[in-house]
Amino acid sequence: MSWFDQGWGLSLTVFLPLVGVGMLLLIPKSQERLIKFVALGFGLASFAASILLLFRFEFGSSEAFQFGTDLTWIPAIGSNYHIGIDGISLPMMVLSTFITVLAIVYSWNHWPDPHNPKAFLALILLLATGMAGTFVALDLILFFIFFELVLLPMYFMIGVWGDRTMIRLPGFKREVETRLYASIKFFLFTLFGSAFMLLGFLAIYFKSDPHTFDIVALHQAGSMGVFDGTYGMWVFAALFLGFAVKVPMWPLHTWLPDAHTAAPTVGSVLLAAILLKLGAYGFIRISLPILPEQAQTWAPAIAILAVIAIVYGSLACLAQTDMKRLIAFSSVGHMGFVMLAISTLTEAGLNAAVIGMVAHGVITGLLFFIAGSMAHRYHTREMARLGGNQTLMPIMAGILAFTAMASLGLPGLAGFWGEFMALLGAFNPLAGLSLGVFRTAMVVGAVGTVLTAGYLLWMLQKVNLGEPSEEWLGKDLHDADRFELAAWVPLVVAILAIGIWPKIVFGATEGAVANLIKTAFGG
Amino acid sequence: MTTLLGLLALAEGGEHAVEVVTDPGGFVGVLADFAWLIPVVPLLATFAIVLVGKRLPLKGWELAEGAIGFVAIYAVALLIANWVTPMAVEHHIEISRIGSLPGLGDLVLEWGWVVDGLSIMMFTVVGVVGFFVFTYAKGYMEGDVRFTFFFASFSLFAGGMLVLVIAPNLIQLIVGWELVGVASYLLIGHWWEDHDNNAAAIKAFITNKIADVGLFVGVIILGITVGSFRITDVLDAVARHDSALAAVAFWAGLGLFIGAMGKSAQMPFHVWLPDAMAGPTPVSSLMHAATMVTAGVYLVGRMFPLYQTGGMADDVKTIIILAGGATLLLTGLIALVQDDIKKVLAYSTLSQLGYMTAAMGAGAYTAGLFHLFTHAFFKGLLFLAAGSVIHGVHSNNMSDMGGLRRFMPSTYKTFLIGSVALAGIFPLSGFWSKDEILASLSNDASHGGGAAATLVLVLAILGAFITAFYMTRAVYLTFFGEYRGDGHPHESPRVMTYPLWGLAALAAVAGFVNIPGVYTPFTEWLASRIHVMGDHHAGGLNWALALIGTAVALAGIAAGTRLFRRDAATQAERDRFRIPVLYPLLEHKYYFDDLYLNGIVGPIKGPIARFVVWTNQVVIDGVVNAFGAAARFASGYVYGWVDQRGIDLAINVVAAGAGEAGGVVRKAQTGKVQQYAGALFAGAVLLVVGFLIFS
Amino acid sequence: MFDYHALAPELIIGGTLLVALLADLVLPENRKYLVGVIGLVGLAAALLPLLTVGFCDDLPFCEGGAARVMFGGSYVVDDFALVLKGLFVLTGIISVLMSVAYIESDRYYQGEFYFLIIASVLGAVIMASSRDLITLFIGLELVSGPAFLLAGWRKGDVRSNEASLKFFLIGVLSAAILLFGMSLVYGLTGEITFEGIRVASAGLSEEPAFILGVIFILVGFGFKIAAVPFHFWAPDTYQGAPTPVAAYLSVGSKAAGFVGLLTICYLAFANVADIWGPVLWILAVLSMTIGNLTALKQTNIVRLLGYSSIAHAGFVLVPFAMAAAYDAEGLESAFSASITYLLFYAFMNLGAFAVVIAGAEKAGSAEIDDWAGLSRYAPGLASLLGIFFFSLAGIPPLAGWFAKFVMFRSVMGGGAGAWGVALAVIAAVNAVVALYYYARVVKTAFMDPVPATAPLELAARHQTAPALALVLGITAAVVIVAGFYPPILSFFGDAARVLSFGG
Amino acid sequence: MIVNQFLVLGALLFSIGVYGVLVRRNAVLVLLSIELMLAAVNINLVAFGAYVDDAVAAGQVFALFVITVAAAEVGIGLAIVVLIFRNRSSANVDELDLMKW
Repeated sequence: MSWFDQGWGLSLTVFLPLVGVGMLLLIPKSQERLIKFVALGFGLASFAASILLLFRFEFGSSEAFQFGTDLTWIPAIGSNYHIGIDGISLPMMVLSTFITVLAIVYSWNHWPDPHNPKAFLALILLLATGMAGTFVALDLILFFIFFELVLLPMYFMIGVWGDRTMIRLPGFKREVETRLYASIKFFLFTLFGSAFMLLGFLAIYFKSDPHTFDIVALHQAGSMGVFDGTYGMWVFAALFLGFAVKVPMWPLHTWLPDAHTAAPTVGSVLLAAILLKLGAYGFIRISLPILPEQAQTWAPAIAILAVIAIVYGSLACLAQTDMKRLIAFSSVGHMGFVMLAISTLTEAGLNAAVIGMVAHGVITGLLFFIAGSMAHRYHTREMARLGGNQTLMPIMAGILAFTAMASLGLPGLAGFWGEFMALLGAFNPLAGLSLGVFRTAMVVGAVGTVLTAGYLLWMLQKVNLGEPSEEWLGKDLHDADRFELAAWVPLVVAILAIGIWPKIVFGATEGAVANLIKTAFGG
Repeated sequence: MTTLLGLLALAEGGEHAVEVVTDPGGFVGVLADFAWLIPVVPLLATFAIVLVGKRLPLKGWELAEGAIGFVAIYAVALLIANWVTPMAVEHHIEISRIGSLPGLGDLVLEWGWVVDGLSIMMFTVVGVVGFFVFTYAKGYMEGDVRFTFFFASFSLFAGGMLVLVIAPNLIQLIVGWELVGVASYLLIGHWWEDHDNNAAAIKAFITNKIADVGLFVGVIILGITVGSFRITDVLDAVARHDSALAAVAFWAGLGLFIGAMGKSAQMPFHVWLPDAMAGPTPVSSLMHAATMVTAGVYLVGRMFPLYQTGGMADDVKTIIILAGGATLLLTGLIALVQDDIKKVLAYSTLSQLGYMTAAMGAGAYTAGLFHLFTHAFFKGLLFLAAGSVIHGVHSNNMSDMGGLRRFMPSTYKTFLIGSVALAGIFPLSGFWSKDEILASLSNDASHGGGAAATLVLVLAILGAFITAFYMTRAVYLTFFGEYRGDGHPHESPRVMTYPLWGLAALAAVAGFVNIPGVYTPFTEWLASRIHVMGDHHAGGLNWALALIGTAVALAGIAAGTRLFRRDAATQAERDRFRIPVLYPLLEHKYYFDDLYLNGIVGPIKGPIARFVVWTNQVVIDGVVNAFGAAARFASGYVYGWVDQRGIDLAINVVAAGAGEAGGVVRKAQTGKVQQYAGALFAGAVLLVVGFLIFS
Repeated sequence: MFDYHALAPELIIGGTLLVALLADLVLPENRKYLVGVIGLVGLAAALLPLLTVGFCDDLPFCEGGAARVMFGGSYVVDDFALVLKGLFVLTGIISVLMSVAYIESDRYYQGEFYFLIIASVLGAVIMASSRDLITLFIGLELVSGPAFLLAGWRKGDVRSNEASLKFFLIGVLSAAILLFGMSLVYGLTGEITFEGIRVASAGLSEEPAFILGVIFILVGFGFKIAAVPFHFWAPDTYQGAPTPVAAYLSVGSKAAGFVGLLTICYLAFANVADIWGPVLWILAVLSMTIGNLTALKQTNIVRLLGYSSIAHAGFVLVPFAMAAAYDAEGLESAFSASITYLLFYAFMNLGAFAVVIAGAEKAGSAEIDDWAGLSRYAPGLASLLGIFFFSLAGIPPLAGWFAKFVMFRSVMGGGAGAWGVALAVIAAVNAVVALYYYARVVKTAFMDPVPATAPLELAARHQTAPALALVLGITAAVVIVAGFYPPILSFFGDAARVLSFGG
Repeated sequence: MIVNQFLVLGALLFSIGVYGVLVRRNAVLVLLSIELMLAAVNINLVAFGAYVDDAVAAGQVFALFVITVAAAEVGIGLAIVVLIFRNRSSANVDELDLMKW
């Protein structure tokens, strides 16, 4: 298996879906069954590869980049095909391949208009490559490519299969279809951010000596303070713009509610579960270790923005009438916790960030699945019209309640660790950071958990509980079908497992995080 | 001696640490080592019920009953063992390392279990009372829409509660703490077709969640400053007067206590408990009277060395004692005007929790927990009996009852026993525990407790009167006079009455395990902790206070009898003049709910949330869209004026450059090609001129 | 003196011209397309010597190395020249392929059409090697002259005539200005060859007449590359001219203009970079910004591509802009950045035009709104549209990103300093703006409903001509592969850099 | 020898040419104005050629090339003008605004 450990394993994980895209294009549109199986096959293959890596991973030295390879890619600009995973990227990569498979399974009999499974599955697989690739890339340019690779498919997914209801934007005369507005908004926002991110990468490249895009080498350079002073300040600002848009951090978040709401179910799931993580991962993998000094300067600002996001997102949720939009806004709050954790620059914080990302991935992914299926049944997402779902579809409602509990950070379920440890980290951030800011942030964040509980419980009350309104009594609303359960049960299990035995994630991250903090901040 | 979980932990690369102070050894040792089964069995039962419950002959009840029975037996076994030889054993299994603290080493997450007097006492309460309630519930919930789901949630609660009390570290304690919260949410909202119940459930959850902010902060402070979440490590730090901890101990202690106030429904967090009566009566009995609501008191007891005099956060004691005092009196008063029998008991519970809290505040570790112990039995009993009544008359309101002693004798007798015990009449359990609290309060008053202790002592005595009074009222309105309801009330089935008698027996005798100065095994149990509990416990029986307490209670009964024995029919109106000044205040429960709803929750859910969304849609997105609009406008402008027409301007420039007269320029502005040409040339000229000027 | 191996491409193309003329005389009307075939063969044949010279050192039979100097330094065949000749020939081939069906549709003067395109390519090929003013000028005129006529090819169509005349007048005017500039430069340096000028111009950067000369030369090329404010002819001409011709103009003749600019700036005016650097900074900013903003408003796809090509000219100019500030490394990377950008741009823009030709036939018009729902009845074509347009927008993993990237890279590094960063930021913002109008076309094709007026049955019947399909295939393949593995193109950009300064 | 007068003459001719290009409405005249500009260029070249008088007489050679190319361009130009005149029976450049927007 040495070939597998020397880059092939990772490359397969990343590029098998891309091969799948190629295969799909060759299959005529009419062969839907074949198309589905091929897509699922490649998704599973990629997932299997990542699981195999998981088992071969050397947890004892999780700070080292494993299974890596470093081949020349674009000599003209000194950029290499350098890949590898450490304890931080491993959980994220597995998560991405995992969610991809579930997305394909779920799609099996849920096709948003206009049908066209061929194109839809091709886009999912393309996304899969981009997502997994971002987590394994160890070269800034390679990272950039994968980071951007997710844009096009998601743009088409939202724009073509998205929500067709008309909205009027404040200050505009004409009404526009949600999907059109949301897709281009998502696209422009992200591209705007990443354009500056690219400039930041170049600035890093030219400041490093010898010039390099190699992340590992740059970690060393960063720990030796190569990028200090105002120069680094601007670089950090540029990277911040790129990552913060993706996370998204307040106030750059407004693309998110629109995109999540407009996207087809699977699109929302992938957006929430993986795409948002790319930004936060960028902070952990690039900003912090390469620009530690600036990270310390910026940390309080990030913490403040993060808690604003927590409270702001939760309050916004309280006013939502659209179930899907509520879940979308909840992501703002939850990613706020992740960013708060990151901004503490402590081991506890970064561990919290990673487990928080994984937890948010499985939990919010599941929430979007269910919201999608319910909209599929009821043909509305207005919570005012729903209600009594518990009576109409007990299983689905049960899973929804369970997931909501997980989402509000119930101990014993996945959501708790990220939230609690974010607060824990905020209580004593990296030495030298303003205690006042962070402890205030901790208290505000803790209050945020109350609001979170509030809107989730109110959502449950509106959607699940009470007597079903008579408009549904006649309809045949079948409960979760077998494809839905096939997609959801694994997530439920994951939520429970991570909640009861968080070492599933910590076991991978602790070493890597400790090393990162030590080299970057000497703490 | 490694256990299964231990093996798993080792397999996971964690460590399995055992901390034994007094090793019971032998079979008892084995019991202690496998005590982790106590919470795990009910939790497994929960999953089993959810998965297969519906298919079982008794629809899952047997699993729940089996689990709680197991717990009861295990607990009693431990109790006896501990009676023989006091033990204190802790097991810790490392989950994972989550970070390191400079100077303090690694910060780890652990699961674990502590088997000492305190936890054993709690196992016993949960197990034994739980066993009776589960049995009773089979009859009470017979034919309910969600019979199976009910027992799933119920054993989830049992499991959560036991996770809480068995927790050797604060994180695990939080886990149990939140689990019982969820179970409570599920069970209060058990009949969720009616949105009032859901509202009550949410109210309970949110109120607790708010208090939990305090708990979280407190736990985090302790964990970070001590460098470990183990309760024993924290208490060690207290014992060795760790300076770092001393600096923050007050806030940590306060935080923990705020959490406790939430769970134990101390003012001003008490609002959720009366509403929680929306749940089925067995739930009210086990969770909202016997066990869950006492978790706060338990927490203070578990962390007692932190609060005790000479401990680091003993300033918090004043707050604790005052909170307890306020709660025990004010909520007791509200009980006077309730018509719903469960509400009466609910407010009585609040008031009794006030006693416990006050005792803790008085530094009376044993007294507080002793009252917790006895209260569990008689209040559990009272609720079950009330449930039996409700089951019989299909109404919660005492105005629909009356004269039931003829129809349901055992219910009547057991309810009477419970009431007398609660009123604190010799020799029933309530007498002993309440008397001890009074004694400890006076003791504290004379040992530096100061004015607060004295005040609360007075309140407590007053409370004794009120307690007796409203219980008498309840008894008369329910069981005496003429039956005012409709239909034919009937005694409940055996499956319900037997538990009543069982609890009645315990309620009667439970007090004898702690007769001050005579026979006090209970004190020894609670003393068998890894850390010595300083506890200025009144030495002998305080005759004076005992007499006063009894006298006051009797006075209450007398007053109740005099007011309520004859005309129970129209009591609602008469309450008005019987409690002249207070009545409106009591009727509106001191306006707490209105304050919270209209003052806090309303605004946040309404205007504030809407404002936030407005900022999102209009302000922030406004900026975003404005950029788009600006780009479009700019493009229109550039295309229309610069690219297409504005070239005229260029021509003028050329003309100026070539020294031409304006007239010619007019003509020059006609043909487009020539405009292009002009622009070309103008560009050239501008560049040259500009360059010559600027370089 | 004469190096036939090095001159082989020019000779072959010249020969092809003559053959084409003769063939046009003898061939019957319905066989005229054979002239196109002859042209293709000739151009393809011209590629061979380019390769053999380029890889001379690795070939047994070839001596003399890759860089060869002729006519006293007036005519140099170095790797830079070879790469660009290759680019021009390929562009010629692709343009011819695009034209086949298009020209056949209105069937007259096919022969001359191919003749003129090949002639124009020959001019560009000569420019790539010319290292003195006269040769450069001749090459330039040889590129432009035929183009003027090609633009007016659809004789019946008044728009086409108009396009042609505008193109012609502005072209000639700019040529005159260029010449005036050249005359001044010649006069003040007394030199014709770039080398001589470079040496002689050492101290002249303060001399007003010389500055005037340099700037006039820049203006002359500015017209050729359609940089703002010398761009006005471009949209009109692209819209009016036959679309394949527009494609050729926007790639071939634009690239030719850049070749002139590159050689004359980096070789002849290397010592007076402080004159042309700032000027080109301004031109770059104006071209990017105005080009993009104007494109937002367009309703006709060809016209939109016209403005987009103006914006791209701005992007290509970006690396020039900081030349004055560059160290040697900076200069080299800037030089290669421009060439690399041209290489990538050539393929994606030709592809885009090919899509427009095919799409206009399918949808029956080149108005954006008429393309609504194209993906419903022509999914393949719509996908290609997406590929090329997003590549032009520079979205990974399509080739365009790399062009943009090297452009950013050149201004961020090499000690460019604040002005460089400012330019980079402006370029970045422009890249985002550009995305909007590219995405708008794609959105129309993919996300808008098919209009009732759409000629569906016609579209169903209509088959994209094989030659055109071939073009689409090649360009799409290059765009996708080069997106994941840029070296297949950037290799040449690099090679050109290294040796042009050696030679 | 003195080159300045020639240069001034060239500049004047050039300016006149520009003026013509900008204001004359008939395409033929515009064409001729451009020819004037080219003539100015030639004057410059020849004058400079004489002035620097290098071995290859580059100035004069250049001038010859310019003359030839100019002739060719006039050929192309007139062809286009004729074409337009056929289609619209007018050779006024200011009527060419079909593609204004």
